[in-house]
Amino acid sequence: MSVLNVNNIICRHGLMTALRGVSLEIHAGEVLCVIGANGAGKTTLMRALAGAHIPDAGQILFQGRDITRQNAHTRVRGGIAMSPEGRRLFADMTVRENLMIAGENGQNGDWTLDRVLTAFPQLVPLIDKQAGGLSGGQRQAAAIGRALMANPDVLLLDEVSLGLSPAAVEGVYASLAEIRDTRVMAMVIVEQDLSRSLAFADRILCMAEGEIKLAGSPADFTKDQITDAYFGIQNEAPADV
Amino acid sequence: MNSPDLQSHLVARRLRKSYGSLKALDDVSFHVGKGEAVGIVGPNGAGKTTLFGALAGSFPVSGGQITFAGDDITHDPAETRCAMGIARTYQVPRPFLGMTVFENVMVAARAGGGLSAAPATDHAAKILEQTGLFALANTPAAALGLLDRKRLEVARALATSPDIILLDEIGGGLTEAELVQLIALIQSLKDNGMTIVWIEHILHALIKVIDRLVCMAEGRVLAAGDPNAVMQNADVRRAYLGSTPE
Amino acid sequence: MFEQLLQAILQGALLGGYYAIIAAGLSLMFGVVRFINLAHGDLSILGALITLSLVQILGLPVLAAIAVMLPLMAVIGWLMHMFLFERAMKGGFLLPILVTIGLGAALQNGMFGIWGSDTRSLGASIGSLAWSSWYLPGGIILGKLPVLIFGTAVIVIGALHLMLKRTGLGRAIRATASDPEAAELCGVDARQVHRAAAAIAVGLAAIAGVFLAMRAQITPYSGPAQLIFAFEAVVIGGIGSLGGTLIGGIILGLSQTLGGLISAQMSLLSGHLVFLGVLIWRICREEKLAHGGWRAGLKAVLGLSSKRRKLASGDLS
Amino acid sequence: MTDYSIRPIPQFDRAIIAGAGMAFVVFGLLPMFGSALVVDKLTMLFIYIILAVTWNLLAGYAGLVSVGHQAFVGLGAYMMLRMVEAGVPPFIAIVAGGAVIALIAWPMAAFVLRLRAGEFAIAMWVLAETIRSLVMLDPYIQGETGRSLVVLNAYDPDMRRNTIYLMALVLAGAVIVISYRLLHGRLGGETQAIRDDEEAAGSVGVSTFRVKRIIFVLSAVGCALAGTLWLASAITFQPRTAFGIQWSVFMLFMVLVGGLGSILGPILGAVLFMTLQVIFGDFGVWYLAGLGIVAMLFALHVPRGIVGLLSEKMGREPITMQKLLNPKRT
Repeated sequence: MSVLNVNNIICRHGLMTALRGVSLEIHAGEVLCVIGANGAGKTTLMRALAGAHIPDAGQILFQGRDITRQNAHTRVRGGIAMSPEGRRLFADMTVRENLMIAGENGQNGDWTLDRVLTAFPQLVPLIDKQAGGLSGGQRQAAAIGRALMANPDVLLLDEVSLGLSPAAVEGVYASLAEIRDTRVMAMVIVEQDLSRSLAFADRILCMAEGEIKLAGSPADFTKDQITDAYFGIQNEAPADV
Repeated sequence: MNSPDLQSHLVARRLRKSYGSLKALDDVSFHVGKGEAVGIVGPNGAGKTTLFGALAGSFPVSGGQITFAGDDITHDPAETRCAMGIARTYQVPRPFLGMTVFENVMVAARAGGGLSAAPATDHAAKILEQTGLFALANTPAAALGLLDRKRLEVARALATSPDIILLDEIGGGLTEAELVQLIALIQSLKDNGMTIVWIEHILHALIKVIDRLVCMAEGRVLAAGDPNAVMQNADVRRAYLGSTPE
Repeated sequence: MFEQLLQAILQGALLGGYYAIIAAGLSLMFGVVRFINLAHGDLSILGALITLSLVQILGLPVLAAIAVMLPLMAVIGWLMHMFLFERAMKGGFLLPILVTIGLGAALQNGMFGIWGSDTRSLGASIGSLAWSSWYLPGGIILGKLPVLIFGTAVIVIGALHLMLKRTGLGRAIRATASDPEAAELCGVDARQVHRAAAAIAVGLAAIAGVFLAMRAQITPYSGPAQLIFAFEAVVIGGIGSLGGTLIGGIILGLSQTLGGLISAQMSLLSGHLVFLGVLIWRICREEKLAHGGWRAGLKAVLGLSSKRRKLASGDLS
Repeated sequence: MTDYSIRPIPQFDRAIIAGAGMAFVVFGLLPMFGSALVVDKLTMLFIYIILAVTWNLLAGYAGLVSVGHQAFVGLGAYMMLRMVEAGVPPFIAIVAGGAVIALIAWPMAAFVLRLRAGEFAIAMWVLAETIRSLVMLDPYIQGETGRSLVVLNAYDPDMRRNTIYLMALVLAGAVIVISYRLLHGRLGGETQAIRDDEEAAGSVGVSTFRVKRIIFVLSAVGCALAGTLWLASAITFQPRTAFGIQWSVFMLFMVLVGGLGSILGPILGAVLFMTLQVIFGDFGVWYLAGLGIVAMLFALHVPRGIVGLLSEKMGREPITMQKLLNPKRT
């Protein structure tokens, strides 16, 4: 059953078109990884799903209802939560407060402060520290935890491993794997680490220049197909890189 | 082509810039020789645009030193650096929206180029011609499309008669034909002796013009040198693609 | 002499409580909504005049009048934000200033039209509180009203602080202040939070207005002066912290009463001078950081930069 | 290479400029047949024009909204008073009292121009209050009471009225012409560049602080001249009126309603303001409250004012500073 349907959305940033007619379907409980080079439109797609960027055309259906023009906070209350690019924690508030805000304003469910701390044990000693002072990995854990606190049906995670040390990436993905394996919420993950995406996702989506170039199960593609789609090279002479 | 005989023109030593606890620039050293063309690549949030801001004087740095043609310019404001010959473009174009294209370029020619009215008009007209904006000279900048705004960024920077031009992602969003024109323009600037530093995601465009490539990630320089060698560098591939797929 | 000084210090500190209340509203709007409301002082006077009318015309007890007036003013704040400020904020930084100064002019003259030019005071309606004092050893006289006002200020600011720290609304307000979009992504309706902040800010202004009317005479044109005091307290104390606002208010109160020891005219002036001093110091410090040293910074402030410009030699042909 | 030239001033604009020139001459001859009342009202109109044009220079072109420029109105008047007391002939003091304000505004700019938008606006207001308090410390001013320019009573009333009228006319004309010329030159482009995007302006070589300072000082002098002229026609100097916030409200009203950031706007705004004052002035405070509401409505709904509406009708703005390039294919 598909929980989220995106039909041919177009998003512009002022004069620049960031998404040129993107359609996709997300099934309940599945993990979808979005990959692609800088400027491919991944973040805009995530923001459009979360309601932070209202599309200029097209339609978004959530559990069959049209939410295209719904604003972000209403979507959070309806069951779509995002950990945005750059984490965007509230720097002068404590980790606990960061988590509580989403808990107070999101859906009710079994993701509570305790459960988030069980899933991300690295946050336990930091719970009353200011979010501004955390390291990259801690921030990411807090940001994902914050999104989980809203008890979403669809969890959107932008740039999961960007800027993290390998150890921190391992930690975050270990926690995410547990959530994935419960198969309760759908996850859409923007991930720069290609092999990580291929290993973690049920499906991958490769974007370039505001369009989906490749979509399907990781097993369906060769490494070259993915790398080419990644750099937006289509049947051109191979790049020098 | 990090040839030692090239006189280093613009040099940044151990630049640091923090926003709160975020280190946008973490000990970045960078140099470009006179007449050289250097490309900068790196993932989002690598600090490329911050480096440009620091070099052009858009904000004070938290530490480090910048010299231009031997002068310490670390604490000079943007306008002084512009008058000395450093011009920049913005990644998201920032035209003066209340003015026409011609007026935008005129301001740069007069203020940054130090020209008086008549020569500035000639200079501005020439640059409008060169950047393909002449037909739009009297159009209000607010009415321009993205592509023309990017052209205007370049035109305005050129109007200040710079020694060195810092180009920030001017190729993004262009069609292949437009990209070819852009590459030709930048190549001609280089042929005329202008020093070029170019941030660009479109690698195949970049590689046609540059002598040297710098790759940044997380506010640091990962690798610098021959473009092909840099792109083969394991750190660089990891920063771009994560670990490469097996 | 020493007694007089001590007396002035006490009075100044107590006066600071009043400034802190009106400044807290301005600071809240500035910190959360990033909006400077130039009609803040006039709204404070409006609150006072409404209370006055409720007491003197309808014969309500003062506390009851305040209880009626406060929700009314909060609703006015909410509606003003909804219909005026939200629109103004979309138009860049010019429009809020233009709109709120226009609003201020409309309020001042409108209040004059309704209530007339007479100076008014609540002093007569609060019985002995207006003039009775405690006599402390050492000849120190402590007015009961200033103590009450200061106490209320501490309670109001403390309550506001607790609200911001401990309640869901408070967390939503702080989150919105720090990053409105991230707050939206956590399910917070940033627009409603802004409206709530405006309502609280106007409520605070109104409380301050009532206190002003209790301890002094007011006219429909008293608002601008209150705005200036509030702004001074906010800048002296540092924007964005309630504790700072209280301290800023106290410093302003102290400078005014201490200045008042010299002459009546020096009272307001010394407050302004302390404010300007803080501002100049802040600017110089910023320039020092930007230019790498006090000397270079000061030169930059004064426009004496000694660097000679070279004209670019590169030309393209 | 395409040949080009700078496009000449359009016919319609030339007609307006010629009309303004003729109006100037007619106004110059008016004292010979106009009644004392008309002369007084027009003197006030010219003062308002000076205020509106200078405030527009600051807010409309440089993007600096000050609600404290009454500081300079009051200071101009005060300077004139002091100069006359020191023996300077009053009609000379009208100009000198205004000009000398540049010496105060120049160092002041060093600090206030470093403040951000809203802070600049209120800090200017605090400065105005501070300066008023300082002026009131001068024993000659006698605190709130103020002082009158009694020397002027020595002159024949008609001669006095007409001289002040002509000076106001000439100064208003000068303020208009100077700001027009200035904005047409290099400074105009630089000022607008700063208003549109200060950082980008710096990056193309505009000395942002220097330009803002020049505009700030000019606007201060303009307001000070309005202050001296106002004192000369009103005779009495009261600190509370001379440094009153109402000057800012008036300037704001005229510029907003006429058209912020246009050449004609403030002049049209001043004429409209004067007209409203003559018609509705008797309604007192309700009239003033109405001004505030109208200013608010214009700011929200007609941000480009009457000139904006005119431009929409005509398809272009009358009397712009726009420089247009005229391509002639060869």
